[in-house]
Amino acid sequence: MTDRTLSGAQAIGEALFQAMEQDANVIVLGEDVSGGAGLGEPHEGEMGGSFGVTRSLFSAFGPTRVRDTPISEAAVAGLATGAAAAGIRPVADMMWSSFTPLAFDQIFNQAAKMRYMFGGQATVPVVYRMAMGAGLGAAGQHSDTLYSLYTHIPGLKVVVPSSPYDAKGLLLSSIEDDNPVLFFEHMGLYGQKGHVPEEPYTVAIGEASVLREGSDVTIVAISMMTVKAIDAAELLSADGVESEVIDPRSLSPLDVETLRRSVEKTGRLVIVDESPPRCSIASDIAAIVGEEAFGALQAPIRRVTAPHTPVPLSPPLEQAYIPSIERVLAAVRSTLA
Amino acid sequence: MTDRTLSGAQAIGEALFQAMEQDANVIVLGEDVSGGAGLGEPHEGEMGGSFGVTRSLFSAFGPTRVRDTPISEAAVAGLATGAAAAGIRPVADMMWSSFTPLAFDQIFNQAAKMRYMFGGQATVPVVYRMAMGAGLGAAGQHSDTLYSLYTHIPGLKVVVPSSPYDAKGLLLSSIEDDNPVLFFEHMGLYGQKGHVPEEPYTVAIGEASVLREGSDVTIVAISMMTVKAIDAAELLSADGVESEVIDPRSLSPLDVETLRRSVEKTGRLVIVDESPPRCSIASDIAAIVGEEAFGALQAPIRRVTAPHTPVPLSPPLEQAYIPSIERVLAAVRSTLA
Amino acid sequence: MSDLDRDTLLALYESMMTIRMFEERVTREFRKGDMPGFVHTYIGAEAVAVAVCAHLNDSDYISSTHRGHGHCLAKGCDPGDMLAELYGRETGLCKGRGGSMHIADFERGMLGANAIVGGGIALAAGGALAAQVRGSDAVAVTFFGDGASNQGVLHEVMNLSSIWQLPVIFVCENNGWAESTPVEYSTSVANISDRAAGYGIPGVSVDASDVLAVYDVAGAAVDRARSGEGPTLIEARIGRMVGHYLGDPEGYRSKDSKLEEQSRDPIPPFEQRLLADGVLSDSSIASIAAGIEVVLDAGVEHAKTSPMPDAADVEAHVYAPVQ
Amino acid sequence: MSDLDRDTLLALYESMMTIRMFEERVTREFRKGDMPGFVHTYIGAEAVAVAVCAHLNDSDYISSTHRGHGHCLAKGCDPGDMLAELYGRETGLCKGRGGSMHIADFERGMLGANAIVGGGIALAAGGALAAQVRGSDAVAVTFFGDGASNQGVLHEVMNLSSIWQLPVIFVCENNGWAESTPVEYSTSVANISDRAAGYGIPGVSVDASDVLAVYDVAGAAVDRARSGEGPTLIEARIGRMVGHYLGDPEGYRSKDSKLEEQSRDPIPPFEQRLLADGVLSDSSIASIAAGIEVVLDAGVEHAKTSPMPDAADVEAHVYAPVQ
Ligand SMILES: Cc1ncc(C[n+]2csc(CCOP(=O)(O)OP(=O)(O)O)c2C)c(N)n1
Ligand SMILES: Cc1ncc(C[n+]2csc(CCOP(=O)(O)OP(=O)(O)O)c2C)c(N)n1
Ligand SMILES: [Mg+2]
Ligand SMILES: [Mg+2]
Repeated sequence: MTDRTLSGAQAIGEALFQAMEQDANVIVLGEDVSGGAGLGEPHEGEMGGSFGVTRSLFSAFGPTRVRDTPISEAAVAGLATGAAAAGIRPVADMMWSSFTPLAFDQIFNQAAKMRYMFGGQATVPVVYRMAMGAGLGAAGQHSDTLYSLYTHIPGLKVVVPSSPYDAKGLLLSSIEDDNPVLFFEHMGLYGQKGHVPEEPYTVAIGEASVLREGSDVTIVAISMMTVKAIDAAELLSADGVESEVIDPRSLSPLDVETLRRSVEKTGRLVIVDESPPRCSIASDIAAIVGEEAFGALQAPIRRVTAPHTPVPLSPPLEQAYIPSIERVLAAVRSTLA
Repeated sequence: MTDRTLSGAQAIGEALFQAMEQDANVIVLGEDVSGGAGLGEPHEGEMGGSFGVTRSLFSAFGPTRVRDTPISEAAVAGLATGAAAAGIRPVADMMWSSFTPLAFDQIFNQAAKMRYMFGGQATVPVVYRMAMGAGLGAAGQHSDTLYSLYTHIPGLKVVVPSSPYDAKGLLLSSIEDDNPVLFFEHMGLYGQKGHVPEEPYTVAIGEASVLREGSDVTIVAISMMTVKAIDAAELLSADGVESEVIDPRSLSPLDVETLRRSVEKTGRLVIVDESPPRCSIASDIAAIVGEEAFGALQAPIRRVTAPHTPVPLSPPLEQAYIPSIERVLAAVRSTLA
Repeated sequence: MSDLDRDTLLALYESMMTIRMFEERVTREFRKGDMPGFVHTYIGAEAVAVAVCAHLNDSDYISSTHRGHGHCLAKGCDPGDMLAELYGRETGLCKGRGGSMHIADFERGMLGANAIVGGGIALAAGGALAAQVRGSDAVAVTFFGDGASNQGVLHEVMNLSSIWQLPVIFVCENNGWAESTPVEYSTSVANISDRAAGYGIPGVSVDASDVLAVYDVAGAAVDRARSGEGPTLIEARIGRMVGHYLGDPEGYRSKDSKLEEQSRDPIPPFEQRLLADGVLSDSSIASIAAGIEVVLDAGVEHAKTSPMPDAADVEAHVYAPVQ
Repeated sequence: MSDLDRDTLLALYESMMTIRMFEERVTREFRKGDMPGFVHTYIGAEAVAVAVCAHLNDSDYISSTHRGHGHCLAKGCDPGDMLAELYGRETGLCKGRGGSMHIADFERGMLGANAIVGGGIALAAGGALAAQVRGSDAVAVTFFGDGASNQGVLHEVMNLSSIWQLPVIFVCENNGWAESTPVEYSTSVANISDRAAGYGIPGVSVDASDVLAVYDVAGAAVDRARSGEGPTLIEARIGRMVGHYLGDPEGYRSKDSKLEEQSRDPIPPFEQRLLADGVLSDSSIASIAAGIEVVLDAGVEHAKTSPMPDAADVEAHVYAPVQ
């Protein structure tokens, strides 16, 4: 039991399956979420979305609750939003986060604002799931992270799991949540293996996870940058530098308290984030912690981010785009200099 | 001559007129930019966009170069982008920045990325003009600032003038610029009066303007928040506190040098920004200056922003939404405490 | 021609008059200067909201536009709570957060006015999707303008609603204008309803100066939707009797063309007909109007004496609480 | 049937063969594992790009899709520079920054492949707008799939192009599938070309296993556009002979249905016809293939021996310099 291992993709698929079992109001819709499902019959070889995550759903829950859609991101997000406002719990598969700009009005002007503008009467329990991130050579129009954009927007929650365990628990929380949630699944998460209990469980949105304790420097890493942060921490440990590695797990809301407390202890902060730097979550955390833990800071807060560029195709450029362990090490060392 | 005074709306209209006179490749398109222009005949009582800015253009330049459009933001932005890539210089009137989410794919995935993805072959000299900001009671779906979102996006330039003089000069620079420029016109700018030379001139994108010199604290204010910052500075001066007030004028690129130098002098920074706080330009400037001028900082950097909410209608709430002089004063005082 | 009973006819008339008088009152009050925001009145379009919503009940959904007062009233929203909303009061339908362009009443299935042109279309179809998933017989109606008909989302939602046979009715209120832009210029097809063919759904244009004609067309569409036969596109043709918004100088149209549009007022012919048929009399007309006036007086009084929201609450209502 | 001269026929044939052999070579090379990214081949669709682009010159614009190699080659892009791009090399058409899904060649009016489904539609119409503003007789073509036809932006751009009479041709490559989703499921109309009526423009469906049929239809549309008569929507029907992308397990369709689609290969019937008409002979076929093979060999060699971009240049080419 305790060593039951799933991939990130399987963990997410299991969360969807269990959420649909528990609550008949949960539906899944999106391009190719089954694949050919529209033809009506459950069938072998379902596509199950771009990464096979939703493969088991159509056969189990049928065409009313598992819906392939045309390529119409605005309609998919918009119908999901409206259906949520009308009382069901849609999980919209947006495929890649880079495609959400086509649905941006529905998410930004409608889903996010509805509750506030209507004085609290609207409840909009919709989840937009999406793959994200560089590393597959998918280049400019597929590889964006975009969680920083959504974190800017009041009314949305933004969740960025970095392990199969968290992915399952956070997705179940997201589906239960009465607010619109953007659920970001990094490429690197799908193949990652980890312990995942079989029974349904939740991981609270808004609680950071301390992946490694340390007293010399705090490294906050977003989504799969946690892997680089942990690797860097091990290398630094060999040099006698003990890093505290924190995964915020959700960016909106952000667990400021855990971050602040850690930096008050370590006096140093490095943030590792795969998005471009400007108005990013890296900047945001730096600003917040820089303000709240000002007195404790012994060195400038360093941000290790992607460059201010779209994502390039060519492998050496793509590798230069993604924050590297070397850059994390250099940043940590600069705070200790 | 030197005391020729125009409103912000007039200054912007004059820039458009002069750009169109100078370069036959400049065209203007958008909903109601003339108003009824589609009917073919120049006519009295042109609408000239939501704020009359483009009123003089249709009669002077005719229907080929001044085009009313259907309500189709994606098409308007997308055609402008494609036309720019094909060598002309469109100025697309997006009306209010809150409507640009409908065109977000065209701006984010196409215009911004085109040059990079295509290895430098594309040149995309398009300007997207838009009104923004709270204060008119236009509420949730009209009043967003959104410049922070666009600043996050590599490949775009983001310009936020705060005076008629700058508005004219920056718009002429934006139209001459070979990159996609988001040009944000705050509600409060349209009615503001100021000195504007008649002849065409440019104000360089990427150069901040020091509106007031001072040695005790630096106040960076975005767009019309400059007015609050100046007013606060005057009040503080009466108390013997001398503020340096800086208007970055463009957010992407950002004139980091001017900000850094000022904070190295004053040791204190307050940022005033009408957008919600998370992943905002306020956070971004705080992160950058916090890193670059770490040694000089004598107090935590304070951000005075809108709350993390959509824009409310009700006047007392809308007033609570917009950063107030009182909040600026409190923030400055907290840095001096 | 509809063969309607007296009560239904009277209800239609009274509902149209309520909207007209509400909007005239709002126009007057707005001019006094203490109503915040932008206001677009529904004057001239009354027949559409009234005739369509006559076929709906509280379980049915509608989504609306920036010109949403008529839809609210026809769907049963309380005029006083609406007025309080327009004045930005804590007692308003949306606690003063939304105002005229973002007014909503979820208890009546009114999913909101929408200040984004075309913004409500997908939301209503989402309501229809929820109904279909739940297996209920609720339907959804989305109202939108001729201008909105050129938004891409309409295309996407009509296609999706068609392939899923969603119980949704697309009601395009074609008043000939989008702000200052005439529909003949903006729209590449003679009848907006002709676009329905591209989605395999019925499309029909109706002269909405005739409330009973709209009633019939809407009834058929609602019946279709309720019985699982899928969407319909209705183009309701109206004259834009007033400016785009309160305060519009209307420099873009001639007095003559405005007069022509005003001549398409749906109320006088209906009133004449009901008088001729003995459903109304001069005195019942007067008493209906007087009754509405009482409601409006009380509503304005309620609105103006209600408290403003507390500035300290600016951050309330952004998120639903976690259970 | 077109009454084409020998040279034109041969050019069409050679162009189709170039695309086919290019894609087969890419398929083989991709399987070796050193080509980065996602690749979607144009196999089976050759007749469309070739027959349409035969009417275009370098001043004309096209915008393309994620499945863009055929459009590039038909528009005259150099196969070696394309291969270098696919391999992410500094010598590639886009200096290795774009790869297969974002390949472009502005010198040939090729405004880019587009990894956003529907992303190129507005861009091409923008090219047409630029041509109209300049008063040139250039035209623009946007290629997109059946899947893309349900994107809202198509609706907006068809409407706008119609009211402005832009010189743009909408070419929908209907291969029956969007990834694993069949067009019969996703699309609410029997013929995608039927949607043209909603925009007041001509719409025509053509069997694109017949290159000459496409040639005629495209010629008429290009002539219309060039002479200022505005847009046309062409639906080109093709079979999807291969998987959606290289590596697609295709679990969603049966072997039989795939075989049926493969039987709609446009090349064999054209080849047969040219053989029968004496335009081609067995030996000329062989020598054309050999000539293409030489080009591809050289191209692959060029690509694989070209340098990768320097990682230090990751930040180059984001912004055009300020003059
Ligand atoms: C997305 C968006 N674009 C533009 C506007 C500005 N705007 C408000 S109403 C309007 C005209 C709408 O025309 P129509 O849909 O015909 O409705 P009508 O006002 O005629 O009832 C416009 C352009 C907006 N609110 N939202
Ligand atoms: C906006 C967007 N949505 C989804 C995708 C994922 N995707 C890539 S190709 C494709 C199918 C496209 O189908 P179609 O337009 O018919 O072109 P085809 O592949 O059949 O040539 C999808 C859904 C994408 N790239 N962009
Ligand atoms: Mg209208
Ligand atoms: Mg296809």
